[in-house]
Amino acid sequence: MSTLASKIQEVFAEPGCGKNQGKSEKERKKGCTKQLKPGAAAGGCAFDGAKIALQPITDVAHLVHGPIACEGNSWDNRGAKSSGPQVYRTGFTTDIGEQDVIFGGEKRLYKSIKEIIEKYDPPAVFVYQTCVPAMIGDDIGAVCKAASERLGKPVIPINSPGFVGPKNLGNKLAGEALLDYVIGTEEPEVTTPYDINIIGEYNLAGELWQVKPLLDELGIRILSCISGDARYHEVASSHRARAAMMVCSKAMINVARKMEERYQIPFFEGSFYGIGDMSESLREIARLLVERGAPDELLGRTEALIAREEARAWERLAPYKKRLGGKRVLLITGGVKSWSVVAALQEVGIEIVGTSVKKSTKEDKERIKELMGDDAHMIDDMSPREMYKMLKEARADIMLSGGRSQFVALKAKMPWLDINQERHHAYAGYEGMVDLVAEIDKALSNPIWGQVRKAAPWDETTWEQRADQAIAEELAAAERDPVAAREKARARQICNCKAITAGEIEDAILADRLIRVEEIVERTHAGSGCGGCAPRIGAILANFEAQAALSQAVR
Amino acid sequence: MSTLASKIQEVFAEPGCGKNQGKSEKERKKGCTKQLKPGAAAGGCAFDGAKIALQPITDVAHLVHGPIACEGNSWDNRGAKSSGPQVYRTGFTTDIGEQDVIFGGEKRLYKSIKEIIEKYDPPAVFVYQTCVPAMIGDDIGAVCKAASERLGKPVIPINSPGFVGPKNLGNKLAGEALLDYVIGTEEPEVTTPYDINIIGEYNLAGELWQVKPLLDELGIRILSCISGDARYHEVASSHRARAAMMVCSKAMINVARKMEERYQIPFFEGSFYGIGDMSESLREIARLLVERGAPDELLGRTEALIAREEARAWERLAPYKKRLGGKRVLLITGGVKSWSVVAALQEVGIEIVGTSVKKSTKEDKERIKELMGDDAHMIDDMSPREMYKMLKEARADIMLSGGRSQFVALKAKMPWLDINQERHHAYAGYEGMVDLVAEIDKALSNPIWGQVRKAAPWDETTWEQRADQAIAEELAAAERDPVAAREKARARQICNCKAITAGEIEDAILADRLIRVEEIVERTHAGSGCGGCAPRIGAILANFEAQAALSQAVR
Amino acid sequence: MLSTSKKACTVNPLKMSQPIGAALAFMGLKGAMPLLHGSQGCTSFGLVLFVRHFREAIPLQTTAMSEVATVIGGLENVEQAVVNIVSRTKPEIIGICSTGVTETKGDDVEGFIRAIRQKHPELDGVALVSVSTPDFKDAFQDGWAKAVTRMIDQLVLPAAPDVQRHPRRLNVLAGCHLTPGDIDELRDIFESFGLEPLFLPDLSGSLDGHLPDDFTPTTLGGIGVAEIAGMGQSSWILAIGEQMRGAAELLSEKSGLPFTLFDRLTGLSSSDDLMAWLARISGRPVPLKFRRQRSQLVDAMLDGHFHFGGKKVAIGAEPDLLWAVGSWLTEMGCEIRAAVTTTQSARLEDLPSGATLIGDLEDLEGMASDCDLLITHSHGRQAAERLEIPFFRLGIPTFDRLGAGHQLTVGYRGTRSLIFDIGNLFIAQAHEPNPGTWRLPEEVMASA
Amino acid sequence: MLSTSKKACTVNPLKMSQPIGAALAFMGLKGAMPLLHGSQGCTSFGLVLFVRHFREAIPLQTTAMSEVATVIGGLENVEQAVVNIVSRTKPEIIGICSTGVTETKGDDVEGFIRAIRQKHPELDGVALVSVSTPDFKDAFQDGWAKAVTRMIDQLVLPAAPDVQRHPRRLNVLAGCHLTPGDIDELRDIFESFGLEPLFLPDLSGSLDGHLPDDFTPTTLGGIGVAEIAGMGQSSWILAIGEQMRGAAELLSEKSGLPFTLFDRLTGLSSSDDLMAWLARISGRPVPLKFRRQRSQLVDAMLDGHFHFGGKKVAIGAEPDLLWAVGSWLTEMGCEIRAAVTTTQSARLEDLPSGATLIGDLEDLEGMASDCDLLITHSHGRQAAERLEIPFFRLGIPTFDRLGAGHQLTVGYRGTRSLIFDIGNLFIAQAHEPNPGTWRLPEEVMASA
Repeated sequence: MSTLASKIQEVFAEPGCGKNQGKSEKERKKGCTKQLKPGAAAGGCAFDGAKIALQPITDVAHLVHGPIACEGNSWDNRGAKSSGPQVYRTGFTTDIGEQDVIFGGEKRLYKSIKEIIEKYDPPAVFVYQTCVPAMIGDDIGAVCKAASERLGKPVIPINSPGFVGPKNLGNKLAGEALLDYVIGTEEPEVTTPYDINIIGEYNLAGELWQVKPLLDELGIRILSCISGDARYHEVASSHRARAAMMVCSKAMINVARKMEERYQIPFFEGSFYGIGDMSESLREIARLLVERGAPDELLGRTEALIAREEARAWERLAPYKKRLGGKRVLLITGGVKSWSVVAALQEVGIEIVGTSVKKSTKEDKERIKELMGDDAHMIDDMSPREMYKMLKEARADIMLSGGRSQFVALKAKMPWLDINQERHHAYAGYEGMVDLVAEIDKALSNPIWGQVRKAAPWDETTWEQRADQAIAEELAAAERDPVAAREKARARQICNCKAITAGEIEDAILADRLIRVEEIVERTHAGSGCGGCAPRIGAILANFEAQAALSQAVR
Repeated sequence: MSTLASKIQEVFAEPGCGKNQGKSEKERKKGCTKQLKPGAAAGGCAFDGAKIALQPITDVAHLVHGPIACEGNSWDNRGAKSSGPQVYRTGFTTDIGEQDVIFGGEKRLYKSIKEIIEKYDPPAVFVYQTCVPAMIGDDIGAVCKAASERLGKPVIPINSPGFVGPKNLGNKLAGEALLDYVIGTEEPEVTTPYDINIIGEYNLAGELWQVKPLLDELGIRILSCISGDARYHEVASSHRARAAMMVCSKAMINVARKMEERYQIPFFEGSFYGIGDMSESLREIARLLVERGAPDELLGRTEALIAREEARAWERLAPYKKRLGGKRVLLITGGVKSWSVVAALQEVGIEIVGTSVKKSTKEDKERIKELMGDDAHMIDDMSPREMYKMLKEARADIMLSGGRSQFVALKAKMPWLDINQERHHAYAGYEGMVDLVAEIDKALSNPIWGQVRKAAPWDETTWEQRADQAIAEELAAAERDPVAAREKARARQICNCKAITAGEIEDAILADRLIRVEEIVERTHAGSGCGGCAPRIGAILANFEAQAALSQAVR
Repeated sequence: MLSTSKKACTVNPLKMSQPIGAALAFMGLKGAMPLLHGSQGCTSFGLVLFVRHFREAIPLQTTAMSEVATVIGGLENVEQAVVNIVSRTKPEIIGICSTGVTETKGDDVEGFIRAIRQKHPELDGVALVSVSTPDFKDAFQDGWAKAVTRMIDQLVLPAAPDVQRHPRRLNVLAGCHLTPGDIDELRDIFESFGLEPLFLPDLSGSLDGHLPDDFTPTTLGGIGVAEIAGMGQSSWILAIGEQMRGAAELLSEKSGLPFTLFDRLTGLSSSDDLMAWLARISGRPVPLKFRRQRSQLVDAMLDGHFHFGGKKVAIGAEPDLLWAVGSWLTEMGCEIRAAVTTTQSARLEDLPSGATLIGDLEDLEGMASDCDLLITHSHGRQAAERLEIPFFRLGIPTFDRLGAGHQLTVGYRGTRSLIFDIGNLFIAQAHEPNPGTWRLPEEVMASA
Repeated sequence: MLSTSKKACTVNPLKMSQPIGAALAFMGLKGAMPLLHGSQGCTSFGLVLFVRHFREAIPLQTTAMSEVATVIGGLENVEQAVVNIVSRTKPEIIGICSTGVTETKGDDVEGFIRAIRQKHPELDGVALVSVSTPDFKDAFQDGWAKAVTRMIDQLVLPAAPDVQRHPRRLNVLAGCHLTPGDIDELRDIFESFGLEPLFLPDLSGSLDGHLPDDFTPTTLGGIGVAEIAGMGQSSWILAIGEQMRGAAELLSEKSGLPFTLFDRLTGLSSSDDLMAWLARISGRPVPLKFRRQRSQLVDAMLDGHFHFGGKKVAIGAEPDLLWAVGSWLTEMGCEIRAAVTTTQSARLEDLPSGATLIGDLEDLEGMASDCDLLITHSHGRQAAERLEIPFFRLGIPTFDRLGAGHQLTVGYRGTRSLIFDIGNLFIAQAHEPNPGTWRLPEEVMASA
């Protein structure tokens, strides 16, 4: 088994991951990434994921070994901010040509590393492997080793070619590279009892800087952020931290866990999103530091700061209560972000609604979170009529989602807020929460919505009205001939991969009294392909619940 | 006689003006400004002239007392540059309304001065009188005096309403205001034997800064430039200079002469335009300073600097010789600038040609300069065919003129260079001469000329070709019926004011063997109205000369 | 609420004088020579202003009133000027605009014209239209409006009761807030509905920056005197801008036609209204290209609204331009923090703005300190520099940029291009965050 | 002279890969779904790039090749992808573009298609066009050109000898340097001559930022497969951009028509040539509006040349865009100090430039130090900041400004707007003089 393959297996078997603990060994080998479906897939590759995770190290030259597509089509389009060096925003690639494919690209790679060091003199060069050189057998590990020795600089191989899997696999492989080649290779100038690592925070839109002033005030030093606004030296000497926080879901769980294992740095999972989570994270950081020997008084100071900042935040949120009371936010997001913002949004009177779920309870919301999956690309699949119907049924006023669904939402003339990694606004910490609410308010109160939804003067009706009519007609038809309508609805294919219809799913639900999407997937195999239909399955389930509730009410 | 009227008479009688010395008293009373012709006039008014002359004083608030037209239609459109204060670029006006016209505007004027001093605290306020308040009898002198006393700042009345005459009268009235209220009212911190005044230089496009480094090097201090990049205090203490240079024709001859009279500051007339004139001006400055007691060695240093800078200039001009050799420049300019640039242009191989004069001698050029008059607005009167013919006969490659004729020249698809006060390029001193040649080169070598002169694809011919044809046809017609053509040509009205035809002028030339335009004007009265036809008279004269030359050659 | 600045001294004027507004209106007529009855400086300043804005040779003359002439009255000067202009430039029409000087004296220009006509039968073929435009009253836009009203009064032949109307002819009374490019765009729109628009005035033929085959010392292009005379026989009157209401009422009276007034044509709903009106009067469906343009505009609004929402804007312009662009900006989610204009306009009472003032650029600058954008004519450049905020040039004069005459603000396309141009200014201005962006306030730190 | 950068490492790429160029070409077809045969990342990067540039939802799919699939070959993935796309989105055509991964393995996509067709008769109504576009060869523009050539090869029906030609139909082969706005403008021009243009590809219907009445997961707008099939019956072929030569030759062969190639449509003379050609083939005079537009352009050239003359420009763009804009800039009096492009093009040998290089933005930045303007796509922003010179965004991707899809560079109007936009950048950049501007050089002072 190649190094890469074993590395991937290792990552799949990550014991730090709660999900893995419940899996059989076979399941674990299969990996936690869903299988991609040709012709129906979306989302980035493992190389993309590795680059996302490491590029925020600002003083490093990030060199992509591959044809022009991998770097040329994508460089300088991330929002990770730097407080100093800009070399991380420089696009370096070997841009291999046909000759390299035939004769191997290692020589070009070596020369490229040499040119970079001569011209830019970065503290390290990170070399990213991509599919084509992986196929032709370029050994970037060997080249990096040789370059490192001969050129006297760390040259770090990141072996995460795109075709091994999706983005989140790439995140973890990037973490492995840090663990293998970077972390622990240098020593900090000084250490303090207040040194922490923050793992999995990329400083998108400068979010780290929404949190850092609080840590500064408490005297807590970020020894290394992995990898937002980081310097190579900081990451290399991060093994001397007293504690660590792992943010942003489990993208870099392997780094946190292995650093605990190797360097005895305890860590916790936390989030900077939302007032409650932010406070909890501060508390945890303080607690871990005190556990590791920092003076007790840190705890008291932390609580005082939390109390003060929470009060300030609520005070600033208060004016929005009147404006936003009763507004409904449709949250379309995957597990990427911890949506503890929900509580804060609710506090200003915003209701969070889920896909086609009329009245969502907290439990519903939990389910929706699971339902949506990565990047929620189901939105892409929706016809505008379907989307219109969904929004209408959700009675949502605004949608929060990743950038991919932006234009679908906008074309449906729906206020929309960007919460993906290309967003321009920072939403972390107490500051970010206030900003988020302000942005929601700004989006909702923009007067263009009334204008763009108006019918053109040559149309008697808007398409929304036509959609209403079509929906009404469908309902009427269903009333006229309920059996035919029912059959038509049941015949609708829900899972395209496994060709499962709505009827089959409904039957399974009724037959086995299924109440969770996972159960349906297991029973019917719907959703076991690309997974893209999970929301649709969820919607069917929700519909059943609503009907059940309705029958109870009527009864 | 009012103060203003007597002031105007005084200016008209200015003994420093060479022309006046040859005039009868009656002629002098008439003034040296030509009478304007309704429906055929152009150019600015006396107020405009006063503002042009004084606004370059950069730290003063320039307040225009009048209706909105005077300031609102014209502010912040001059190119006089400041090395510091920007208050001179702020537009201040009383913007008088109907109520003020009925009840008088003095109160508003006083309040305006007060507001300005409170808000902007300038070292002085200059108040410009305009026509309407002059008509209703607002006494700005009295208001300024009262304001000055009560507000404790110099408030200077500039009594030069538009309707008293043209721009150049305004220049002189502005000078009178400086003499009466500003010069000699303060004292310089220190004086040196190297202190000079430069009078009549406005630092357009920063031209003073093309000259100043040379004076700096020689240790000569500009005690006051009147008024380019000046400060109020400098002008107020300018009476302590040892010598003065008066530039820019005779716009401020009264200031120079009266300062000599009152403060014994000798002056000379000089120019910064052209290599020779620049050198001559430096020599004269040095000579006057040495005469007034500066050490002799200044003369030697000045000569050394002149030698060095002339050599540097010629060296930098040399490369243009090849590119510009044989190019012909049509110079359309009045007496505003001293066109000693001619020598320098000729040095790089450029030929200077005059209006419809095929081969111009130095004498011709002198005459053309006189002919053109202020602003050369004759260009405005030309039909494009006439202009085309003129350019063609002059075989000119580029036209240098004021901004007013810009669009006429451009529409005739003729390269054009701005040499008026709105120009963006500075042409003074040795540096400026090199820049001028470079700009001519840039304009000439621009490839658009070939393109814009090409016929549109739907036209078989360009209008230039059609014009050629029409001219040829006229010639042919003249050949077929010379008598009729001759009569037609003779019947053409040259002077519209006095309704004098070409024939009458030709007859006068032949009868009395006139060789100068002035003689023709005196004899036929053509050109004694608005004076706009002087160039046309000149053209007739030139034509005669050419014919005479031709007859001689044929004989 | 529209209030007026209380200062005695105007600082950094926004306003231009009304005679040159009237003069510009005459420049939208074919073979015209505007003539300012005043001192030569009045004309010279106006000339330079227009030359620098339009980058064209500008026909504009003066009666060259001297001090003496202002005292004895200007008959002789007007006479000489008219005679000279006619003999030198052979115009179809001379538009005589009074100024402060001649209004202060009280010259009876109409009386002068009668006297001149009697004395000079050779002027019979030349229209002479005078308009009273003292500099010390009102502003540029008023001068334009008065000139247009006078043109209608003097030149339009009253429609006979049995008039044969041109079935597709549309009179368009165009306010001075429309650029030559706007007029071109509107002509294209009207013609797409099969209508034959007659613009009064029509700057698109004269000042759109095209290159004539031959020069004339008067205007070229523009609407002819004969065409104006026949406006009574059109089938519709459309007035654009509140400033045109008086002119529209008069034309309505003379022609027996009702009129429709659009107070602006910027923005989606205004453009929709125009399309609906055109479809109705022409009896034709809205052409496909406008359907696409509308949809492109809606798309641009959706893309652009992120950058407009919540932005604070300070804007200085003449009333109808302010109304058009200011209203549209609020429709895009901007907050008009401060608006300054030059003269009274009923319409402006409705502008949603923090403050709307008849005032100057000093007033505007004072209210714009925390704004994200300044919009006004080129004279705003100094204020924008001092405020260190982006600056969008709008209106006359725009002397420090190319293409002022082609700037579009009307219709779907014009609105779309405004979104791109202004939106990109906002984008270019976006501040990059830095480690100090979210620094805790001093007083908070102190309280801890 | 066109030379090639000699570095091993590309720094700050100008180039984009050819499969996404091919994919974009398919987006100019109606009911199309472009499909990249490669790893999912290939598609994801392309998708994000186009979404950010056009600000539209972009149809683009992937065969989602895994590591294992690349080893055993992609038949199954292509089959699944095609079947899935058809069942989910019902396209008229799927454009299959290979990538580096599948070209390295050597997948025989044409063979795959034959196999799939045999197995899936339900796909009979769906056109499947494949194009070989390895990432490790050529660039974006080449991918576009190859895709168009393959469309002609696969979809155009050869003209019968006795073909009945559509008398006014004009085939237009449009290079990828034309924006949707350019296509719109050209359509308007051609239609004004009474011609019926068929653009291949036609991005104007699909990516011009208009708002559809209903969404489709495939493209909307664009040229239909049936229309392409009938291109053999048109009367003329016009190719725009040197990149279209191969496609034009093939279409010429299949249709029996000669073709005319315009290597650019930017600038006065190029636009004149187009007008002359259109007048000739249509037999109609040039419409009045273009006469006015030409004269407005000439006027803009005269007004603008002061600001362009002698300016030093560095420009980075794909060959045909570089040729169009670079040639035009030299016609305006600019000096092209440095030009960088992405791939070979015969035409570029003639570009008057200090240096023309197949290279990257590091090369361009290195040569641009004393330039007055940088022109390239949005990735040039870092270089422009470091160089502290004005920056004009041109080409794909333009992700940090609105309106990229509507940027015009063709015809009289497009050239005029370029003069205004770039000229105003030059004007805004003009340096104010100060007392130190003409300070004497140190060595001169020392020598005194």
